[in-house]
Amino acid sequence: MKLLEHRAKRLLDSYGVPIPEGYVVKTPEEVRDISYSSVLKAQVPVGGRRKAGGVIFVSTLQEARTAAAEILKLRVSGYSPKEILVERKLDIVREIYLSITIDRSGRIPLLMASSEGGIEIETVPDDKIWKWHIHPFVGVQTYQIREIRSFLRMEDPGGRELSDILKNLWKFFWENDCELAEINPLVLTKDGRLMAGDAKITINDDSLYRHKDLVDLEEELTPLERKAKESGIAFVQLDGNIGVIANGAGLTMATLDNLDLYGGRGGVFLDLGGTDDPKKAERAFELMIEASPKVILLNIFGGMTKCDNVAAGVLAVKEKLGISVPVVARIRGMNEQRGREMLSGAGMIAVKDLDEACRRASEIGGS
Amino acid sequence: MKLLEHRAKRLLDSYGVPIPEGYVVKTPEEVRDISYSSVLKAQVPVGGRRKAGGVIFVSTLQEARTAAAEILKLRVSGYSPKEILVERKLDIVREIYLSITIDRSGRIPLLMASSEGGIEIETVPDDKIWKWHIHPFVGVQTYQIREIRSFLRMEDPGGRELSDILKNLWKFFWENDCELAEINPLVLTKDGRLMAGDAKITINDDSLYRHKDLVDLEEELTPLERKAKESGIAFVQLDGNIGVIANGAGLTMATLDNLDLYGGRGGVFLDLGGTDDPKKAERAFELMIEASPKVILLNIFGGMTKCDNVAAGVLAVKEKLGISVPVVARIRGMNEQRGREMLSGAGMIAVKDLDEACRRASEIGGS
Amino acid sequence: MSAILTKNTKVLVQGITGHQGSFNAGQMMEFGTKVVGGVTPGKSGETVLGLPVFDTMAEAVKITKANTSIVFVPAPFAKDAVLEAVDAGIKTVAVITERIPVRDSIEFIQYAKLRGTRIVGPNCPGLASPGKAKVGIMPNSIFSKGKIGVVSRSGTLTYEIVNALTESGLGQSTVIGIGGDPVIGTSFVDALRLFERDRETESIVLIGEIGGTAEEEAAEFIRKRMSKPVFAYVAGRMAPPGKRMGHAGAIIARGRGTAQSKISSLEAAGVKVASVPAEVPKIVLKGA
Amino acid sequence: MSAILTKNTKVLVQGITGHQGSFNAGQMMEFGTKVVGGVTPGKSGETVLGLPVFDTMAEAVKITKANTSIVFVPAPFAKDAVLEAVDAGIKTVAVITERIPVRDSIEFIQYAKLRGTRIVGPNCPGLASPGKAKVGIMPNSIFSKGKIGVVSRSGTLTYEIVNALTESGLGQSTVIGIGGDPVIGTSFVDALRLFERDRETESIVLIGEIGGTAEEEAAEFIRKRMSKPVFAYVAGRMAPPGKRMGHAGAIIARGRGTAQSKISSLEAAGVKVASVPAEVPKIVLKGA
Repeated sequence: MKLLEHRAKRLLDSYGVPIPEGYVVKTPEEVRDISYSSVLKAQVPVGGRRKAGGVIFVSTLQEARTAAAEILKLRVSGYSPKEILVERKLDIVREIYLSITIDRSGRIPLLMASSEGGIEIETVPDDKIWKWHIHPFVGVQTYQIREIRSFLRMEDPGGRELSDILKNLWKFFWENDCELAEINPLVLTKDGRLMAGDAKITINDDSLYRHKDLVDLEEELTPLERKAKESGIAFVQLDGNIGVIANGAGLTMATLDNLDLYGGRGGVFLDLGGTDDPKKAERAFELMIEASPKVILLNIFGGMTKCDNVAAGVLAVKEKLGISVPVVARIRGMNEQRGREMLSGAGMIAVKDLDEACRRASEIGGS
Repeated sequence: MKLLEHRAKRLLDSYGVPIPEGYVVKTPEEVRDISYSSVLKAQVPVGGRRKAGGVIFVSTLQEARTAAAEILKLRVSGYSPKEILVERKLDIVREIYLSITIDRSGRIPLLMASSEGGIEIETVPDDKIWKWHIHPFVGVQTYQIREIRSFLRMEDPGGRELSDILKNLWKFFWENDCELAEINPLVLTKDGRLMAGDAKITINDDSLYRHKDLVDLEEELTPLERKAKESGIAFVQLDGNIGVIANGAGLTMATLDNLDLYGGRGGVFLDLGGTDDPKKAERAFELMIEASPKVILLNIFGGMTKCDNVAAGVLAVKEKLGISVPVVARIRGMNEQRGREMLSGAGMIAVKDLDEACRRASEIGGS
Repeated sequence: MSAILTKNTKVLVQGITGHQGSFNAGQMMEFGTKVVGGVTPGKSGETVLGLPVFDTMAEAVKITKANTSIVFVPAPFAKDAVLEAVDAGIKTVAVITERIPVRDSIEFIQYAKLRGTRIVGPNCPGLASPGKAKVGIMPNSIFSKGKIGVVSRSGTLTYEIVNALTESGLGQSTVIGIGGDPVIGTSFVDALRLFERDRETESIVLIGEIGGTAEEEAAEFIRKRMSKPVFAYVAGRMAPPGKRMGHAGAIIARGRGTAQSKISSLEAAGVKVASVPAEVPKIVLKGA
Repeated sequence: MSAILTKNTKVLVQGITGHQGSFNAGQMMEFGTKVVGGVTPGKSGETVLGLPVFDTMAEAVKITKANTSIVFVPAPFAKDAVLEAVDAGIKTVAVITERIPVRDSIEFIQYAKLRGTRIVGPNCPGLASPGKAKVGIMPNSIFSKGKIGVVSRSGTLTYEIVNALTESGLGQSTVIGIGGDPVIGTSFVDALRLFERDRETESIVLIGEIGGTAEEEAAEFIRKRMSKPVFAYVAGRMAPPGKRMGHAGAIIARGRGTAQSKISSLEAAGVKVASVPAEVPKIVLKGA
C-alpha cells in the first residue's frame, strides 16, 4: 500500500525525520496562512504529478487558492487529487537521495544513498549510488553511517542530523513493514538543516493486518475491481476481449501467453490465487459475467478440489445469472472427466489441454 | 554489578513487571504508614539475608520501627545493610521461579522457569526446571511462552500476565546488558495477580559505561581495594603471607598453584591484567608495599614492554617508598637479562624460572 | 534428490488439524511420504488420519524423530511456527502459507540460515521426489519418477508443466516450488546448485515468471556453474507492464524483470526457452 | 594449522594507528605475517610501518584482498569494527580488545556465524602458526615450529606454557588463545575439532582455568571425538572460591567449574593434567 506524501511525512516526522512545515487542504478555501513562499502539492499515490501540473509555487493567498482549485481539477496517471499539501518552500542548498527497500536477491533490506537527489533515481548512474545491505538482526551500523557521510561528503552542518535520519529511517522502515521508504530529495537548507522534501512509502500489503492505523487510504477502484478485491480475487483489466479465469498468477500469465500463440487477447482476467476452491471459482464467474467479455476462458488446475465440484459451481452460476457468451473450460485434477462432461452437457466447450483451450478461445475471440 | 533488591524491582516495574507496593527507608523513623501487614527486608547485594535475620514480618508501626533498627545493626555476609525495603506482605497462592542468564556454552541467553519458586534454584532437580535459549536476534517467541505456560500449568488467572512478564523481562535483560535477571519468587497472589516477590539483577560490568544511570551503588571496599580498583588492578585478599603481583588472571592463578607446590601461600595478590605496562607494575608495587606481606613475588611475562623498563619502575618505587620485605622477581620478555641484573643489583632475588621463583618465595614465606 | 528429500524424510505437519493440513497430510501419505505426526497447540492427544497430534514441535521431534516439517498455519502465526521448527532441530521446512508479511519471512529465513535449516517458500507448493516423498500440496497425479529436476516460482503453473512432462513420458527426480514471494528461503540458484550436485538429476526445467531478477541471476549461475542442460519457461510475456498479476512477485517495473529480459538472459546462458507450457516437454525431448 | 592460518593469510589491523595496533603490526610482520594494511576511520592516506591506512574495511579489503583481521579498537567501538570486518568479507577476525560488553560479543559472534566468519576472542591474545603467520599479541620469542597444537583461555599463562614447551624442544603447529570472556567466538571444542582435523598437529595442549564449564565440555568432546593425545593444565587450584580473579571467566560458583571438577573430567577423558605450568612439557615428553 502506497502512502500519500503527507501521510508518509507525518509518519517520518513521528520517527524523528524532520519535515517542512505544512498542512493539508481538501478545498481552496481551506488554504489559510501564506506568510511565506509556499508550494502546493497534489496528493496522489503515483509519480508524475509535477509534469501533470500538480506542484505549484505560490507567494500570496490569492495565488494559493487559485492553484489549489487548479490542482483539484487535475487527473494524474488516472488519479484525481482529493487533497493538497501546502508546504513552506525550502531554501535548498543540496538535494540528497535516500531510500531503504527490500533486496530480493540479498533477501534483506538495502539502503541506497546518492548526492544526486531530487531527480528520478533510475536516471542516476550506479557509481553515484551508495548501496549497503542492512541486516535486520543488527540494524544500521555506525560504520555504515560513517561511510554514507563520507560518500555524500556530508560533514557538519548536517552530518550529525544525517546520522540520526539514517537510524530513524531504518527504525521506521522495519517497524512499519515497509517495502520502500524513500526520501527524495532530502534537502539541506540554507540554515543547515536536513528535511524530507518528498517521501514515498510503500507498506507491505500482507502486513496491513497489524497496521490498522495506517489503513485508511481509499483506493480508487471501479465497482468490479472492488468486488474482486473483496472476494480475494486478483483483477486485471487488459485490452483484449477474452475473459480469463485461472488459479495462480503463473498459470494465469501462461494462459495469456498461450492465447497470444493463436492471436487471442486477454481482456478482463481474474486470478483466484493458488486455490481451486469451487466457491471462489463461482464468484469469479459471477464477476466475469458482469465484465461481459466476448468469450470466457476458465483454466483451473486442481489440487484440493474435485473437478466435478468446480463444474457444479459453474453450472449453478449459469442457472442463477445465465451466461450469454461462449465458455471454454479447461479443468484438470481429480474427477476431471466427469467435470468436463458436466460442462459440455451444459453447452460449454470443455477440453483437457490448455493449448487447445487457448486455441478455441482465440478463435471465438478473434472472430 | 549486582543491584540491590529495591533498585532491581524499580527497574523491573519500569519495564512492566509488577512489583509489590513498598518504599525504602534508611532509618527506623522513616518507616511511616503500616496500614497493612508488611515485610522489612535488608538491602544487601548478597544472598543469605533471611538466615541472618534480615527479613522481618510486622503488623504495627511499633513492630516495624523495632525491626528496622535490628536490621540496620546486622551484618550479612560482610555487608551492613544501609537501606531497608518496606513492602506490603503478599497473599501467596503459588511461587514460581523465573530467570534469564547468559549461557556460556550456548553463547546466547537462557531462560529458566520452574514451579518450585521461592527456594534456591540450585536445590531444584533439573526435570523441574524448564530451559530455553533465547536468541537475541529474534527474542522470546510466542511458542516459547506457550510452552512455559503449559509447563507451569499457568492458565488464567495469571497466564496472560505471565506472557507479558516474560516478554518484558527479556526486553529488560537485553536492553540493560544483564548477566542475570532473576525473579524468585514470582508470586501468584490470592487476587490472581503476578508479582516479583524478590529480584536479583546483575549488570555486566563491562557495559556500565553505557548505563551511567544504573551506577550509583556504593561498593564496600577497603582503602587498598579501592586504590587497586581505581588503578585497574584486580585485588584479592587471601590468607597467606606472600604478596603476589602478576599480569593476567591465568598466570596469577598458576603462580598460586605453583607456590602451593612448595608450601607457599598467597596473601594479597594483584593482577595487572593482560598488560605489562611498567606504570601499572609500579603502581601495583606501591599498593603491595601498603599491604605489607612477608615477601613479594613479582611475576611478569612481557609482551609489549622491555623488561629493563619494568625493572627500572620497580627500582623507582624502592627509591621512593623503600621496600622492607624481600622481593623475588621473575621477569620474562624482551631484555629480560638486563632487567634481572638491575633487580639483583638492588638486592632483589631475580630469577628466570617461575618454578624457581615460587620455590624461593615459599621458602621465605614459610620460614 | 538426496540433498533434500530422501526415503528417510520424516515429516511433521504444522497446522495438521486445519482443513488444508489434514487434507494434504493424507495426500502426502498416499504419495508414500513418511508423515509421522502433526502439531497444533492445544490439540495434543488428538489424532488426524491416525497420526499423533502434539502441542509443540519440541515434543513432536523428540518422539517422532522428524527431520522435516510443512507449515500450513495462518500467516499471522507462521513466523512463530517456523522458528519453533528451527529451534526443534528440523532440517527442512516447507512453508506453504501465503500472505506472510515479508518482514516475518526475512526474519525466519535469516534465523534458519543461522541455525542451518533449509526453508522452502513461503507461499509455495512445496517439493516432491517421486518414489521418495512429497512435502507440499502439489497434486499426486501429476508426478512420475525420472531424471528431470524441476524448479519453479509458480504454484499451479508448476502442476501444469510437471503434468505435461509426465504425459510426455518425462519423469522427475525432484520438483521444487520455491514460491512467488519477494523474499524466499530457497532461490533458483540454490535449487540449481542442488540439482547440479544431485546424481539422480540429469537435466533441469526452470519455470520463471516476470518480476524481480531471479531468472537473470539463475541465468548467470547457469552460465558459470552448471554442466547439466537447463530448459525454461518464463510466464508473463503478455502481461501488462506495471500491473500486479496476482502476487507481489509479478510486477514489472522500469524495464527490468520483463519476460524478454529473462528469456534473453537464459538463452544467452545456453538455456532453451519454451514459449508456452505445452512446448516444455517438446524442447526437453529435443534437447535430450 | 591450515584450517585457520596459512601462508596466504593476509591481515588487516583494525585500529592500526593506536599504540597497541602499531606495535603489534610490527611484531606480526617480524613473525613473518603478511600484514597488508590497517584501518582507522579518518586516517586514510596515512601509513604505519609502511603499511597503507584505510578509512573503511570495505575499501581496505577491496584493495589489499585481505582475508583476516585483528581488532585493537577500544571496547565501545569494537562491535562496530567486527561487524564491519564481517560485512567486508573477512574470514577470520581475532578480537584482542578486552572489556567488551558481553551483549556486544553475543551480537557480533552470532552475526559472524550467520555470515560464515570465524571469530577468535574477544579478550584474547590471538593465534599464531610458527612459520606461517601470527594474528595476535603473543610475544614472538616464545614460539618454535613443531607439531603441538595449543589452545588456551588465558593470555600471559599461554606465553608461560608455550615458552616452556619451546625451551623443552616442543614446537607448536598452532597456538590459539581463545580468550577469557564468558562468551567467545571459538571455544575449546571448536579448537579441538580443528586440531583433530589438522595434519600438522600431532598432539594438543589445553590450558584451562577455573570458572564456567568449558573444560568439562572439552573433556566430553575429547572422550568422544579426539584420536590425538591431549595434555592439559588447569589454573586456579589454589584460587579462593567465589572471588573474581581478574576477569569474568574466573568465578567459582556452586561447586561447578572448580579446578578439581575440570581436572577430574579431563583425566576421565584420558587427558594427562599437569599440576604447575613447568610440568606441561614433562608430561608431553613422557606421553609422546
